[in-house]
Amino acid sequence: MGKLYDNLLDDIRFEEGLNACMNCGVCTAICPAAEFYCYDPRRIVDIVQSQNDDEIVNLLKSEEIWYCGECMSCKTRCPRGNAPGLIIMALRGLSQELGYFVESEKGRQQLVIKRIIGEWILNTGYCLYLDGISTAMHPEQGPVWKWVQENKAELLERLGGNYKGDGPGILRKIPQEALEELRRIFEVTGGIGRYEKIESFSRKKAREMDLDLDPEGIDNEYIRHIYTTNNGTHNR
Amino acid sequence: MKYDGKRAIWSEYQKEIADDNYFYVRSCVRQNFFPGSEVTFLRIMKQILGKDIYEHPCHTTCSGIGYHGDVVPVETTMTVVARQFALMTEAGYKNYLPSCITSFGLYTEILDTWHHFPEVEERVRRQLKKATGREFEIPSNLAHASDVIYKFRKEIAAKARYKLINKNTGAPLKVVDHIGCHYAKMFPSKGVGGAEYPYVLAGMIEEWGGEVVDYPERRHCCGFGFRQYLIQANRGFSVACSKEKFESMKPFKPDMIITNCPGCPMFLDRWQYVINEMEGKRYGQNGEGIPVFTYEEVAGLVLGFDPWDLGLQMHQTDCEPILDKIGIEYSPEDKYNTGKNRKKQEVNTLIHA
Amino acid sequence: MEKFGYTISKIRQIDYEANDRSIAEMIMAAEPSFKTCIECGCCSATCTAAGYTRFSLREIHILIKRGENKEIFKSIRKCMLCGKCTLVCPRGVNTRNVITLAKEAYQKTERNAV
Amino acid sequence: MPDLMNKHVLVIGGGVAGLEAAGRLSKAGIQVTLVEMKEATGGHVVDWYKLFPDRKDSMEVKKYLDELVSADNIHILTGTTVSEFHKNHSHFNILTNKGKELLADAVVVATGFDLFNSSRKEEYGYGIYDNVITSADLEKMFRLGKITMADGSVPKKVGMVHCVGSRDEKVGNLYCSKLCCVTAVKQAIEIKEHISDSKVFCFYMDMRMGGAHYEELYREAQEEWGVTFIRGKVSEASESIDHKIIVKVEDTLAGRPLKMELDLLVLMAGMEMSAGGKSMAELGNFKRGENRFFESSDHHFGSNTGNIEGVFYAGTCTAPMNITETISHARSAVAEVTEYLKPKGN
Repeated sequence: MGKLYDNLLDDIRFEEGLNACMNCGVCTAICPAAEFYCYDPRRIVDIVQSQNDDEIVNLLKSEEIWYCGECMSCKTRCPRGNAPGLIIMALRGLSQELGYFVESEKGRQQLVIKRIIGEWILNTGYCLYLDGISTAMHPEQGPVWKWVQENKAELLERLGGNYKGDGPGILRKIPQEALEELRRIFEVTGGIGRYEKIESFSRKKAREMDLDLDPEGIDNEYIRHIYTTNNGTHNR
Repeated sequence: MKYDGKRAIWSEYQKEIADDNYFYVRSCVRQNFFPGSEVTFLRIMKQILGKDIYEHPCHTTCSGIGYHGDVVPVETTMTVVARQFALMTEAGYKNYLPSCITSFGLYTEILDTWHHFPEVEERVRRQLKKATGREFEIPSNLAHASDVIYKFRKEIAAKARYKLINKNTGAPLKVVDHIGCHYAKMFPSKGVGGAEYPYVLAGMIEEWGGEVVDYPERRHCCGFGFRQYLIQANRGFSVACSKEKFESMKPFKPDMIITNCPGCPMFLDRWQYVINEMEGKRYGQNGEGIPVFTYEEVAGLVLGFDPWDLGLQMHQTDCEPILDKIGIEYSPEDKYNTGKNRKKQEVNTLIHA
Repeated sequence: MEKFGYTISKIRQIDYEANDRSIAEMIMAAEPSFKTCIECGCCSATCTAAGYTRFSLREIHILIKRGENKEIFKSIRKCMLCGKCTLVCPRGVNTRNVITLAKEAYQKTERNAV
Repeated sequence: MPDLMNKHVLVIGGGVAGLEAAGRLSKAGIQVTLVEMKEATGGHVVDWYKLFPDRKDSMEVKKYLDELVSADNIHILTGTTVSEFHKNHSHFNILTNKGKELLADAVVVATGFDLFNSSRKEEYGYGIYDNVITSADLEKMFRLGKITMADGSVPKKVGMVHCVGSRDEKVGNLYCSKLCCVTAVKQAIEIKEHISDSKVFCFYMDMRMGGAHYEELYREAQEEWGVTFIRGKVSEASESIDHKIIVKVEDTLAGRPLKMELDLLVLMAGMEMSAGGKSMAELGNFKRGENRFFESSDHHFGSNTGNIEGVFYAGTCTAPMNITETISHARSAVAEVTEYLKPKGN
């Protein structure tokens, strides 16, 4: 048994998600990612269950572990009760812990998710936060969203929200004590550690790629690069 | 298609849904993109149904999008969830009611994990105590907000002002239901009607006068896929998934789409605009688009709430064609009237694009 | 693309209805043993070309039958027609001839394209 | 064998195993009572049209069995089930649903199997989509000589889904039903015989052709009938607006998902412990194994005996079997019974 396989076994989702796969392909048949990406969850499960560390390292560095959309359609159907989606989540976690994620175009994108969603969670208490969802970053949100952004305070009041207000309600200001509790939970349970790993491995990679990762936040060369780059080989 | 076959399956998936005293937990996506829906939900619960429903000001995100974006570790998310349970326990509630499907799926998954691995639950309890000093009890009932609307669909129908019926022809509207993936795909027994033929929205449609339209890609994900939408470089996948659904439902000529997941209606709404922009392709009758609604919005509409109180002005794909079809009264001038900003505004929706 | 920064992904499922299987039918008629392949992989295992490049005779059998012609034309060049595959096949499939026929079909397609 | 003439054996179940056992017991001079819950004997075999691998008409098997049980020392009680079952020392007291009391020296349990209820594989839409049928439904069409879709038209593209209710934790059946692969191949050929310009596809996980002449039949299906075999478990079926069935499967040997539109989808329903067997297990405290079939005392040399002395198992109440195996198993049960009934100490 390989060492990396042992690492995966530490992940509770791995234990829940893998029981002797028989390669029937029911997961790939229903997988939205397999429809549009060069992706085959069946093959990934088969590689993982081989327990071969070299092959697992290749996976951790690969593009393919980042194609899954975690819809979990695979779990509904597997005749052996496996959840390839959970196995993918365990692989992604390990890839970030060990720094392999920066070796793939899709993996490098984790820094954007950390810097946007990850920071919103800690700083606002929300996974998504209105002020940051710009039409520049999200042109597909369209003209109506542009209008929403321009009139957000009045609109939320008109609809009965509590934008940045005290007490309960929509998009209320989450009290500082609550945010501090959230941060302590992240410290105690390894959330902050994960964030730091994503940062430090990415910083190293940015230097290697000769892309600027300053200033902090998302307005820099490396972030713009990983947010928009698609080499076009993912669905061929 | 044989309706009785579905009925037989529905009867096998009856989940327990608490009938009062709920601890309500908000959805990040809903609050940002469909604030009117959560407001409407609470209005229905309190004013129409007279239920006790409590929202704790200190509750936060469940961290679900971070978890499924793979930047937040499972241990962290489990402990964030434990904190939400602690707030519920402290407030004296036992019936946990999330507004979000990602959250609902996450709570279901975590409770299942704790059930099978009690040592994990013990560890999370220690972590929560250490980080916040809080303790929690496991909810005695976990239901998604759409489950509750489903449960009271008949009461809503009894008080309805409109039906999902074409007022000119008297024919029921053809309604496509789209269920959030994490509602029942992971744990079919936790969803009304199970994973393959969910009944949670179909039950509402039927009760409120509409006709449920089944189509081949009904079960397909909208394409959000967390990182697949969050990163611009991946969005080609995201839009392709929704497009596949539109193409598949097209021959059935649906009048509208109803959803129970916070994000799906936003994507199904916006991607129609993008597909038109990119490929000049429009869906729906006369190319007007297929209006996409949350179940709260549809409940509000049949109850006769003002469409602009529901927040339908935030849709990119116009909802007016269906309002006209049902015969719902509304003021076109008021659409973009925000109260303070009373000047008439022009905003390019799908029809005008 | 300019406005949004991406294009709508194309589906990569095997679309059985859309695919042209006339080459498969031609090969089955000219080399009936082709029909009896059970995808055991003996041919790929013994294949010299497979030892050096990403080339799978077993997969080619399937791809021909599904009408994935572009894929086939890309890879059959790698076959050197040594015929070891035919020696080891438990069903007696003349894989060498299958590839020869596929190559002929390819040349015909090329000529028609010109 | 005069010493067996006073012995009485109860056979529970009038399918292939039960009839074969009853007939062989009677030949050994034993008094036999056979109870069958249905109004007619024959079991599942009469629901099938032609049998694999030699395409014998199932009625010939029925005829053979009927002749076998025509002797005077066999009493067949149809429409009869066991409602009480007690063992007292070396004999059994049985009460039937019709109030008849029976006394037996030994019991042969031949309660057979039930076909898996295919509507439980919800994602295949049996009972919902008009053109999804089971292997059993298809046999009925063969008997009538006409294969049709729900609207009466002739299907030109037919898919056969292997392993429906077998090898599937989702429905609680971990085992292989063993006969569905060869049934699919047999039925694929028959479809081609009926509709020569049709295309037939078998969606399989593994082709388990372990029986005399099975592999040859598989090869015939490929070589002579042009049946297409696609290795992958069908993930879901759905219905298009014109009532075609759309299946999603991974063509695992090509390593890519595949989508296909079919006129008719046939589900190869697996075998499960029968409801009758389950109720007998409760009445008689018969032990059952993890697949819910009766547990034999030994896999190799005790497949006809279980945990109750004097009770013998015959046929598919212990595991999926084909007709050849069922008949052999019933005969070996009879050998066990006669051995058991022989006066001891001689």
